[in-house]
Amino acid sequence: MMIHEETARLLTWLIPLPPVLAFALIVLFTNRSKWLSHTIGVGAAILSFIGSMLVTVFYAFRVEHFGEHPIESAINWLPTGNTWFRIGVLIDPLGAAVLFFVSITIFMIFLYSVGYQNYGQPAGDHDRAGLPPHGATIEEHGHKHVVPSVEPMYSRFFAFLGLFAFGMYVLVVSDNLLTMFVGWEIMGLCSYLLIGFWYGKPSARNAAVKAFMTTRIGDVFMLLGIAFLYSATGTLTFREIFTEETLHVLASTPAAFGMTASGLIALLLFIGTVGKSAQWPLHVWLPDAMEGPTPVSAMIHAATMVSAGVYAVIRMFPLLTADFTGHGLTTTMSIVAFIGAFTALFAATIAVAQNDIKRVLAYSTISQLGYMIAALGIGAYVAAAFHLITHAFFKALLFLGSGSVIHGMEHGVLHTGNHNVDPQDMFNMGGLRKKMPVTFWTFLIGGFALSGFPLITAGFWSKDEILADAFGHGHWAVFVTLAAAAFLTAFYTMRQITLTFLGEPRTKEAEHAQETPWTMTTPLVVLSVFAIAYGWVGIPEHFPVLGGLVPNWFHDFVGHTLAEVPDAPEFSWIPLLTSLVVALGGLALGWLVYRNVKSVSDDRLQIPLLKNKYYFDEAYDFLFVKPAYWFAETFVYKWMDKGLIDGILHIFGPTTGGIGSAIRNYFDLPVINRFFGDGSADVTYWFGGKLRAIQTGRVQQYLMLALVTFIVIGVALYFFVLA
Amino acid sequence: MTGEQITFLIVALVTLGSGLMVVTTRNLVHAALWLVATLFGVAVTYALLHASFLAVVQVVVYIGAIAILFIFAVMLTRKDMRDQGPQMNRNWWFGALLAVLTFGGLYFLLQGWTGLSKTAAALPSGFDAVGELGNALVSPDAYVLPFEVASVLLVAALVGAVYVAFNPHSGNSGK
Amino acid sequence: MSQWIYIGLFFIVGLIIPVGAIVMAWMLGPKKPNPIKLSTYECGIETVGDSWVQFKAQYYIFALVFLIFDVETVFLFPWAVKLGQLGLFAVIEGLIFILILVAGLVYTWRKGMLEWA
Amino acid sequence: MVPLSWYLIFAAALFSIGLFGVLSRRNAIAILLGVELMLNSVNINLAAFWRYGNVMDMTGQVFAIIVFAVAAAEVAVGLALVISVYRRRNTVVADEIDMMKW
Amino acid sequence: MSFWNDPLKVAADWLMGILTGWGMPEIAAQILIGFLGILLLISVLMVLDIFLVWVERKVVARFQDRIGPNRLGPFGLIQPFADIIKLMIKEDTTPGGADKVVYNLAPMLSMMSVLILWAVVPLAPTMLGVDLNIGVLYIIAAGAIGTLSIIMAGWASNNKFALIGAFRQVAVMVSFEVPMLATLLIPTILTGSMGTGAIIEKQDIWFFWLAPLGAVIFLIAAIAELGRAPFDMAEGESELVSGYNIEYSGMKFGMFYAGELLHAFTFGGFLAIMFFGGYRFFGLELVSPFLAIAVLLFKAFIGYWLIMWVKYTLLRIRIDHMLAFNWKFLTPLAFVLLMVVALMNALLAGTPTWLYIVGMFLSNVLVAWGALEVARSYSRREREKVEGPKPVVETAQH
Repeated sequence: MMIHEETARLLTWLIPLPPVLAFALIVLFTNRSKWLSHTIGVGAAILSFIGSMLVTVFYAFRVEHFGEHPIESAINWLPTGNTWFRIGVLIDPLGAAVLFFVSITIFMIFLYSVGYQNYGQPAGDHDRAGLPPHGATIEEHGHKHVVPSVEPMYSRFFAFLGLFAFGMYVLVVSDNLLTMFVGWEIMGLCSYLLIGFWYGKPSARNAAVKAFMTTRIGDVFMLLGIAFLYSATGTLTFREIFTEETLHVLASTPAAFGMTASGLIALLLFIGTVGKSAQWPLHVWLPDAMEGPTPVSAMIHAATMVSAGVYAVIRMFPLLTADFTGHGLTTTMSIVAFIGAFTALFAATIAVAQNDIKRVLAYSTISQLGYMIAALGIGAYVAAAFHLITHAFFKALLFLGSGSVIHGMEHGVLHTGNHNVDPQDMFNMGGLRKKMPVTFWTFLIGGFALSGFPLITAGFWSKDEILADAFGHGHWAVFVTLAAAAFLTAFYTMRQITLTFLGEPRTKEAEHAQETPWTMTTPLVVLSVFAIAYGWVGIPEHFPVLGGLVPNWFHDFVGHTLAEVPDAPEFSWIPLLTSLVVALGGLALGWLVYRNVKSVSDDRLQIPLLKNKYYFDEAYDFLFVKPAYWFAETFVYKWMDKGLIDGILHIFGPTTGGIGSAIRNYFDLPVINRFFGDGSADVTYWFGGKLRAIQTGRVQQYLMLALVTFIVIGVALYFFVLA
Repeated sequence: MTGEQITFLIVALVTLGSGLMVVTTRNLVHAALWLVATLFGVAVTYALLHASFLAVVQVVVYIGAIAILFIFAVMLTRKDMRDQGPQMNRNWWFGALLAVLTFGGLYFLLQGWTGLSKTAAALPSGFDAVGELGNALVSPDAYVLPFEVASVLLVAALVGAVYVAFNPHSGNSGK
Repeated sequence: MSQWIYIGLFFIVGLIIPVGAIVMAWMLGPKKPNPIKLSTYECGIETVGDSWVQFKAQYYIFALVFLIFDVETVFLFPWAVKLGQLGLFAVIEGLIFILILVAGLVYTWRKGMLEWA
Repeated sequence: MVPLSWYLIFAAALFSIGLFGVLSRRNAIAILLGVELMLNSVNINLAAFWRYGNVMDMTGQVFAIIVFAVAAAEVAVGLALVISVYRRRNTVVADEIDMMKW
Repeated sequence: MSFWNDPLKVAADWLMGILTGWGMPEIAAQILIGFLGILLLISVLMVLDIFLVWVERKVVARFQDRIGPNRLGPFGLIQPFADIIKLMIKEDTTPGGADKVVYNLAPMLSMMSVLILWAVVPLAPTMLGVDLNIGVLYIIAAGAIGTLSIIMAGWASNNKFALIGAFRQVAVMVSFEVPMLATLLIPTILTGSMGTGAIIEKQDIWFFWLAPLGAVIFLIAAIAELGRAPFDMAEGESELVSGYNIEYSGMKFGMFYAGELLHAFTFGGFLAIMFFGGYRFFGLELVSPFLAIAVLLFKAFIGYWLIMWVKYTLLRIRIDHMLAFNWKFLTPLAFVLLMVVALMNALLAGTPTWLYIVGMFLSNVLVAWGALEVARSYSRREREKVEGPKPVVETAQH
């Protein structure tokens, strides 16, 4: 069966709509009814899912030459002078592949949330909106016991998820940078809302602000990039930018820092990705984002949203490589490759020393995203897209699995009543494979896929392709770094599995852990199928034995997004062996080291440097946060007593007086003493005193300041630029 | 000087005069009424520009609704804000300076612009401005999105304003 | 333009006639003011306090809702004028527009803001 | 015929008057009155450019109407805020409304 | 072209000849003629207004089983002139503490807001003051000035009752303006123009048959807009003495009073124009403009009669009920009706005329019936909340 082209086009427009309608409906009308809210939410997710499946599986994957004839449709949106700014939808092979996994994972998140937020359980004894549920006491057969309680803001959660899904779909289906950026920002907002979902917890609040502010840095640059691109080409539509002439013009226009215009634009856009995909040095927000409702928001932040960052770079790949001649990476590409490879290794080393089951996964995500970025940096377009998708599947699986583990552990915590036991600390677990068999097996599959367990898991094929690409094109540094990262990945994954599931329970809580309901396990099973099977669509053609059994469909399909299909890297034994060795070696080493570990003190990898994430938070605190506070308090604080304008007046007054007294003192006191001694100190002090507070809290003075600035800049521009 | 020019000058002067009264008069209700006069002057300006629809809408929206809203708001927040005490803040002279500078700047910019001497072409006969406006508002090739978004904006304003002004948790509600 | 001249004349004449009547009455009537006559009329009871009573915020809410709907109709009139020629699509656009605003009204209603009390 | 420049200068003057009101009045409601003047001056410009440009192109009028909507929204929310602040703090003097200070 | 076919044009041409003959520029002459014409129209209106005072008094007397004015002249016809004289020679007072300028301006604006309405009233096919293509909105704009005048009067009087009365009146007026705007959109949709002249031209079938519910809503909203009973809470005698005009006396009060009467009559006229074909009456209007005017005035008088009938029949409604009725019933209903009319109009376009009429009429009736059902079940629930459920079984046993 195949649907008609027109239908596909219409469906593409409709895909993002159900979640946003669900958001509106829940917020406006069904806030009170939990059942209605999740029915609407999940129903919307199903609708979008069906739409996406129709568009991808029943159209995009079956059409001949889909790369040349993608699903395109656009309408006029904003008048800009004489022309129109058009917005529209575009599903090309890349978009189809991404839409495929996005719709599946989003559907799974919705389903999983029903169970995770304890639908059907009684309301908690002391639960308050803004705090995680603490459990409810119920009486059954005459004796009381504690069971998990339902989330107090259940409906709100589904509303946010709906908005989030809308943002993601908009990002995927949009045909131009601006609407993509809109979706991007909607997701930024939702991630803020979801991380801070339990706003009663200070840590969650701080994490939300941190995530928002950090990604904002990237987004500002991204917006600059978009503006630059628009001013350079006059369009933001992908298919118009990626024509040969436009790219050629961009590639031959020199811009700043020895880069071409295309390079600079790509770099600016890439900085947005650095923020969104949590790449070094803007990676700090992602681990903290684990403060959100455990697995679901973690999954959003780790499997779907951060993928958007990588997706953006993949989208912009033609721009990134516009001035790439085939030998010798351009400046931008080297930067991308360096940041990616560095992040991959760097995050992997941190992950090794984390005890929180979610934080390990968070760093692992950063590391894997670094993989993809590095792959893009060396021009491995298809490999990056492939890894993006396989990673999304298995990382979603792992996060949901970890959520399931935590949920099971919370069960144990409620049972024993000892709330000092952290249900997320892996050292409190152990032996869970018997308590939670489904979770165990699916987690194992996910973990093996992450480690790149040879042949059967999806992760192996995608990782291998990146390594092969890096090797094949002679990017040795990248190759070695990524191989080392892969080794560490396998190691910490096995560490995690061993600590969590194998061995014997280390605490009473772990003994009383319980398997989670079907709404939570079903997504795990579904995703684990993809975590294995999705690898088979991308087996390289010349792979020994297996190669050619199944055609390398993925490479063929996604490759056609670009004007010229990139060549698959030639087969070579060295990267294959490397990936075999690192994956199996890492797994084995992890198991050997941790099978006997009984407590934290036995773990020799608790190195303070790694434990504290290379002190990045502290460094940022020292470098940025403290100065900002200092600036605010010292620079900005008391000046405002008097008001800004009064402040200026007060500068004039004392200045006049100061000049007078300075002249007097100039004759009275030794020049040297006055000038070099007290003078410098006094000037600083006086200046500081006067500039203490620019912030009055009074709108009018702000406006005046803004106007003064505006006038000054306007006059300056007029005379120096126009005239 | 033609009759239209004389009319324009009179209207402009009256409008600007009432505008000045809006920003200087001490009594806030008077200020609101002067605002009505100013806005009426602007409506007449629209009429001079042959923008009939805008002229009437100006009266309907501004005089019929916004001015009323202002007067209501003044009444509601009346208790401490009698006519005593200065009506200008301490930096009013700076504000005046900035306003004059802004006007000077705009004037200066206008001076250097060549499109000024342009005169308006006569309206085509049978030209139906309202109909054209309707076309522009609902045609997919024109402003249908702003049109729909405007309703969203209005609803947002309604919800926001109702919530802010009448949040039962915020202090005493009304009388 | 010419239309507006006549509208302007209507305004002028419409103002002249009442002004004339009032001025005439002012000229014809006696003028013997005294403090009692000029005092505020409250059914003969001494006035307590001044005329500034604290008003209910409700007045503001009604004016607010009115303002929003007023502006809405401003958008709807051009739509209504062209409706006959534009076909079903334009009708549906307008219906969406109205429905969104009615949703606002429903919100206000549900929040209990339309109660006088 | 009135030249275009008259309208533009008229609008600029009205804008500056409104600006003065916004910057100088103490009463928050009076500030909003000033904002209204500024918005109106913008609308005069839009209408004038519509008239003196291509009359068939309704962009100027459409934008003017949207400015009406924006002005309505601004007044509604602005005054609601003023009333809300007045209820909590018993003041409508802009200088005294400085809760947002650092 | 004879005087009887197009009197205005004949008169204007005649005057034009004279004035230009005196050496007056043509444009100035035109404006002067316009001025004179408007002055004539408004003077006639003022006389009509005086006559309306008599009508009102006579009618209310009949409703209350009295005779009404009967001493001065035949049927007391001279009585209103005596009233005028009384108002003229009353002392003109301005209460102390009042805001003099605003206080005196308010009644003038009130009267003006009514008079300028007649600029867009088409009296006859050839006699339309100003054929504005935005006539419908112009009516609303004039109403806005009236609203403003009331708030000015209430505020400037420096009287608590006046201020409260004005506030209530304005709240009611602005509230009911929403359904009124919505129903005014209906003739606009049906005509495809906002011009009052075009609306009448289009009414080969009275719009009443196409949107009967619209006409009813318009009438209700108009009554409330006028502040007449049963929506006259603002001037509830027992609480607010007389509402916003409590401090007014003499001619200034007369302005408010006469303004209200003329306003009511004008809205009767607009009801006729919007829904009952204006000056049209089976081709009678084409015979002579004077007949057309007579038809219009007759229809306006019927509208005015309806308004009076409602006023003197129904009890005053409490202000909270009034506003609740508007916001929770009339406004949603008006918008639903608007949507239904817009939709039906589009769907039935191109069908035979009889089907179109029947479809429109039935859809209106359906909406009205649905609304009444909703209102009924709601009021039943309210009643049960107060009285408890009805003892159905007991009544059956009797």
